[in-house]
Amino acid sequence: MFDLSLSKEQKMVKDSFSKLVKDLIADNAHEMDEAGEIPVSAVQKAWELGCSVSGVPEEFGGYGMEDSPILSALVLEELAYGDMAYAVAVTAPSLFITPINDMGTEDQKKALLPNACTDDYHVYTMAMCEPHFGADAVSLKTTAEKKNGSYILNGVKCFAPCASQAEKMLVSASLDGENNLFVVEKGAAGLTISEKEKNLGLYSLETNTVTLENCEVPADARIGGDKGVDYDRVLARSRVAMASMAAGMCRCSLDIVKQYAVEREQFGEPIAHRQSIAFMIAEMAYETDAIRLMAWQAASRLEAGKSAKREAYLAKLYAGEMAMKICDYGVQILGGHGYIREMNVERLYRNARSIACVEALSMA
Amino acid sequence: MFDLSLSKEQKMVKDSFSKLVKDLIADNAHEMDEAGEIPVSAVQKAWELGCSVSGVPEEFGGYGMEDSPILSALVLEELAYGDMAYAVAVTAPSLFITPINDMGTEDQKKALLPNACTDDYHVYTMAMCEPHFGADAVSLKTTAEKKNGSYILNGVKCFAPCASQAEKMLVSASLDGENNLFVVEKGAAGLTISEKEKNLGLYSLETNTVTLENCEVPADARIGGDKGVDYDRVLARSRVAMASMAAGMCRCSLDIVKQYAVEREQFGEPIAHRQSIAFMIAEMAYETDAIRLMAWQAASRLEAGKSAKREAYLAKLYAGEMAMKICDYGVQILGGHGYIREMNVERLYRNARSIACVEALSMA
Amino acid sequence: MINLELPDYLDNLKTQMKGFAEGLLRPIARKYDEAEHTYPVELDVLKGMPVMSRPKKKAGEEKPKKGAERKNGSNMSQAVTVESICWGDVGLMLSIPGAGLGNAAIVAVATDEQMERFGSKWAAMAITEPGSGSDAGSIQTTAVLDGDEWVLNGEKIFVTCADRCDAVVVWANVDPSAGKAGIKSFIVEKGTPGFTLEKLEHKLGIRASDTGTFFLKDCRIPKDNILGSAEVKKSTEGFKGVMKTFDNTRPMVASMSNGVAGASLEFLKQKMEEAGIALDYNENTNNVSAMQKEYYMMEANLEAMRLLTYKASWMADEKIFNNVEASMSKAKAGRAGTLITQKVCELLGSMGFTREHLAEKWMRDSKILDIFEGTGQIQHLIVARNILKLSRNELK
Amino acid sequence: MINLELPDYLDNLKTQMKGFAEGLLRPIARKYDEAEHTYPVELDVLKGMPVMSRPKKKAGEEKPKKGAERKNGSNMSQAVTVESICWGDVGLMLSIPGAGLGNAAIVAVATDEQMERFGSKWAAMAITEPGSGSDAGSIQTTAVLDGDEWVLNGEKIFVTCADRCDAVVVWANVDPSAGKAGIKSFIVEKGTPGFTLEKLEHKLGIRASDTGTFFLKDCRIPKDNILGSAEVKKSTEGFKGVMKTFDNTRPMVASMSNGVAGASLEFLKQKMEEAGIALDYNENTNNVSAMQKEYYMMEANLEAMRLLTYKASWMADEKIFNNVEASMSKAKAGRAGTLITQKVCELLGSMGFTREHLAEKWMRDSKILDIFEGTGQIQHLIVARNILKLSRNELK
Repeated sequence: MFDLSLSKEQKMVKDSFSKLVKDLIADNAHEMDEAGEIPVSAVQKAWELGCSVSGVPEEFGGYGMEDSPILSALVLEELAYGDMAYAVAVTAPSLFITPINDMGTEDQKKALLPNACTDDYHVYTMAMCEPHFGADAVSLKTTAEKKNGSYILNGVKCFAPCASQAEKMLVSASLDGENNLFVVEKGAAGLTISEKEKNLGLYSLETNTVTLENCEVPADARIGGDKGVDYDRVLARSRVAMASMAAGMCRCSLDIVKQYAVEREQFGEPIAHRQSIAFMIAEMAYETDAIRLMAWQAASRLEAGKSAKREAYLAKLYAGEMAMKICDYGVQILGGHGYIREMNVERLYRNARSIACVEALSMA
Repeated sequence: MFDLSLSKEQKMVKDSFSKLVKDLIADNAHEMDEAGEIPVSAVQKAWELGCSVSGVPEEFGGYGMEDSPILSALVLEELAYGDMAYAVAVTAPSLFITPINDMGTEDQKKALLPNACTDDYHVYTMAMCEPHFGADAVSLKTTAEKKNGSYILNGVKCFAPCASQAEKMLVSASLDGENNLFVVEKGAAGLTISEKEKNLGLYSLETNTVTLENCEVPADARIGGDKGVDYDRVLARSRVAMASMAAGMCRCSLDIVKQYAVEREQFGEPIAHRQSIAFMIAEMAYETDAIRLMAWQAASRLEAGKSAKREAYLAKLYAGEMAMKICDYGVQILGGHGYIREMNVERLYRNARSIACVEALSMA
Repeated sequence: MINLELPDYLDNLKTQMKGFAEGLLRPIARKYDEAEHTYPVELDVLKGMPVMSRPKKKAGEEKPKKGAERKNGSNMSQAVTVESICWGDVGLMLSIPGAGLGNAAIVAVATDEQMERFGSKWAAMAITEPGSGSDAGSIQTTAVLDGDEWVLNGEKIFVTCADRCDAVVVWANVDPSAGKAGIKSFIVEKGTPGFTLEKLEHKLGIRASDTGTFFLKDCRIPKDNILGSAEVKKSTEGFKGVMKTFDNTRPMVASMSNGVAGASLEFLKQKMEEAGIALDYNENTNNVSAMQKEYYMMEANLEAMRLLTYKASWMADEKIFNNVEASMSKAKAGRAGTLITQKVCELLGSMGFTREHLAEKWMRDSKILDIFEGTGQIQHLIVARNILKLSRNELK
Repeated sequence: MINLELPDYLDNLKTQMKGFAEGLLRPIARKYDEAEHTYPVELDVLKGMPVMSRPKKKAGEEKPKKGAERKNGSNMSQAVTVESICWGDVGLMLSIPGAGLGNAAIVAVATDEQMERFGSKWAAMAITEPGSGSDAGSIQTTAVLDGDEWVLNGEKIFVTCADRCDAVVVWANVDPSAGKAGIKSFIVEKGTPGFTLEKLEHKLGIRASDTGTFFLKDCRIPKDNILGSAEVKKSTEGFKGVMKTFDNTRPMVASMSNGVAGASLEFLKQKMEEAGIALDYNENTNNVSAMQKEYYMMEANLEAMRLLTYKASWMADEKIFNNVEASMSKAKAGRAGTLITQKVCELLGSMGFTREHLAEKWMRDSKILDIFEGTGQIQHLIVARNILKLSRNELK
């Protein structure tokens, strides 16, 4: 049936991440943002809750639970409610693990998953975005060329989360017009990783530009072997992740203004008594719901093994537009105070824009 | 200098049309709309104020005043403030007279203007729009082909104002990829004019579908002779007209809600005391100003003989979007009452959509 | 467990209702838009169609047969049904015999005896008065108990199905001194002396629907025709109870908007495809045509409208208090639906301004859905008061 | 006679100022965005630049030489100048020595003597307090006349140029019992005992600008440092007078927004053209690419913002009361400018999220322009009260 109630397990996982964020992140997100880094310990604590590995079979080092996009969506919303940069850093390994666990050959799973699914957090990631005008995840400029048994990768990637510390990363590239994912190892010849990129938001998250110049990878580096990956599904899972993080940010902005608007008095009354403010807050509330529901709808189809191409595409599109609008309202309602970086709405305003501008920062 | 003040003449003309509309149209627009026709006498009275002929030299039957797009913009706003259907009916002859007076050859002026510039209103018009999906005034499907001295016209036009009663009309057609205007006479062979079209709005205005099947017109039917017309200028003048009529409709909707909102009481107070209502009205006010100013800006350039391609294009685009928004607000503020056809906001809601959907219903 | 996919039986219901709407309603949509107020005889076949049936028990409460999965309740079925029918035509949907908003009110609060007496009647809803639109609490119509009868006096406007209905659920105040607390709803049957239909309104849209004005002059109805208790409580609980009707009807109006907007979008999509403009939900919107981007954004909004409506309906089925979500669904669907139908006309250009196609009609029809059963502004007010925990005096 | 074309001399002024902005400001825009609060020494050359000069006589009043056409006044020049400079960088514009909002206030109401004493000083504006943002009437800072000196006490936040200015125009109440009527503005020079800069704020944007908090503790200033009359009128005329400052500064803030939005759009246009996406203002927007349609719509909005700003400025030059139009220009420009800069980042995709380009910065900078000098909500309130003729108690 159509059901919006969480199962016991979903509730439990959601609550544990919610508590983690409350304890570790909520009060530190701004400092992390200013400092430009996330404490390793905070990442490790989330990792220990098994966010990226729970869906991996035990033989490959995971918990052997169901690979659940819905559960990931719940987790990502909770993490991003605390801070999106944190959510991306914590789940970056999902960008590597999920596609392999989902679409890799048995050999690839055996070879690649165990090292990524260890008790300690190690960085594994994906390089998907490209820096040029009109960049598009479905028409990649990065190319892969088959050459005596191996593949030669050429192209430039940007916004690759934590790439500089990654043991391995997946790189999306076009092979004879077909989009594929390839495993590239740290220090591979022809692989250059930039300094930390400077971005509009997500100050505490390291992202890097990844340059591939005739970077040669072996034949078995192509995920899914000769038939490649279901690229639409890869994008769909990453788009559900983006939408879920958007829902988390919007909920955070909403909670801040709800409190501020009833406490802040102007003209002798709380500003919440003014329809212009109150109606903005009402809109923030139902649009946040809408973003979440759209992410869940796409996740439901993925969970059922169906195509969610349309649903995930629309969910990310909607989330990209609405998250900006909602987080803009967040700053507007706080007025001058919202323009100050100490106030979390300020960070949300910058981070929210990433949903529309960037692709594949995490996987649901 | 940059100047927003009206000259004595501009003020005088504006006031006379404003008074005419107040006396003849304001209280009758709804009945005209329901009846589906405009009293000839009402059109004749406006005609006698010289709306379409003032800029035509006396030798051709006009008043010999300056051909002033700005003055036309002022007139069209006042007429549309009363009713857009009325504004179009009254100024339909401008669609014929203005391009000829502006860009016709001396012979064409001599031959065509005097009959159109008589003391009595006679219908002259233009057929510009086309009924197909993706129709575009700059990429016409209607074609003109040169054939031993004359031109053969083929194509279908729609929303031609008052075409069924027109003595003559200008038809836009593509000649070897160049957009041109051709004079087509009433009853020309190959010319078919439909019954009155049924439209979303402008119920009282007759518009017709005009079909041209191998309709042959003489060589001198091509406005501007061999060099043709400055088609961009034709479109620019018609777009200023559309934007000006939009400003008139928006001002009318604004005036209605201003009065209603302070008189209508709910929850023990006028609804104007609620920010959600009051802020909508504020927005209606400055967007109406914006539409007018953009029309005036384009008109100023046209008046100075400069190209207003960009300004007129943006003015119509903006007017098309904003007129719909403003007239939607008009209905919304009146609530259930705004949904009743007796209320003028209802008619404005329907008519406003024409600005974006239709081209060349009048000329500034 | 979270699952936002419609179960097969609801998918089938949707298909079935859409087929019915396409076969029966679409062909006559324009006819009755132009023949304003004329009763669509074609709808006779629908008499007693269970659009407005009594809610099932809470989904959970039905003991499922062994292994049988839980099913969604009647509100979800209604959301799917209403949307599909309004995809056909909302004016005609409002003209379906027995599917009046009054029926929804009866279904919501009637006793079994009243269900017995009125369940099969076509019941309209009369709340609004010349002086009270959004402010339902300020209605002036009175009901005075005289022996075994209520005596009603007042004027009611904007009554849907005014001409065709068999009975009208009339809101009246039994104790004006008690203010809102005195407001109750009564079932007044057509033909009752003193109950007269004054006029029918000419409207922007939903012209197939007969919206009218009623006068009640010393109109006497049986004592048992009151819906709910006659007792006037000190608190405004009673009034809140009456207002609760809206928690059922608002998601229904949202569903109507989903249906109209869906019809409009589908027409645009068809024209785009005929013109070779494909929709592959693939390329970045920065690299597609204006037409495609506008379409994608509108379809995303339709999904949002629909899911918010499903949420409110699902909560009702699960017996979760859905007052806020009901208003959220209507606030979003009412507004976004209107904007979608307007935008589609813009994108259709000349095809969007002619009555040769239905796009222009959908832009007129959809507008009422952001107005009746509480304007978008009222919905925002309800949502904001709830989430900000403000009284009606704090947030006016 | 109606003419909305800028006269050549204003066009030239625009070109000149844009050239200056391109040569001097753009190259250092990013540098001082990252070196937050550091004074841009490169701006020293601008000391005394007449951004904030005394308004000319009413355009009409200047006896024009025979045949010389009437010229626009100083407000129009300012609108053009401010937009062009902010096209370069708004944070740096706010850092131009002597171009503070306090200077605008001085220019607006100072006596000739005061112009003499303070005209050349860099004057910041201190209105907001922790407890009073939009509600300027509720400020708690007090000024008590003690002999030949005013004694000021209070706290001021969000003061632009707090660190760099020579003096601050401080709003204080000389008679709290009289409420708003007691509010006057005073010129407090840096270094005055009891006048301390408490801290500088880290902000979303305009980081080149040093926004700070001041404490005033028994701060004594000469009696003549009061702007306008010291008399407390029964009515709130006096306060209205102080508020009138905004009629000058609001169109100026609107101009800032026009500049930032213009810069953002121009960058997008350049990228589009490099990618071969032409803008010919010709085809129907239903037949262009999404990128083109979005661009056209944004450019149309920029024209609207600009023309509303010109209107308010022209009225000021013509000595026509422009209170409503000043708020209209800021309401529109502040909001639309923010939306444009956000949308441009969306359309730039990855180029819109990196600090390698300025688009992301413009999206941060523009946001303040819908907030300071009165939020968009306050502007709508002012406009609505005026056109609906409602008091502040009727429309709160």
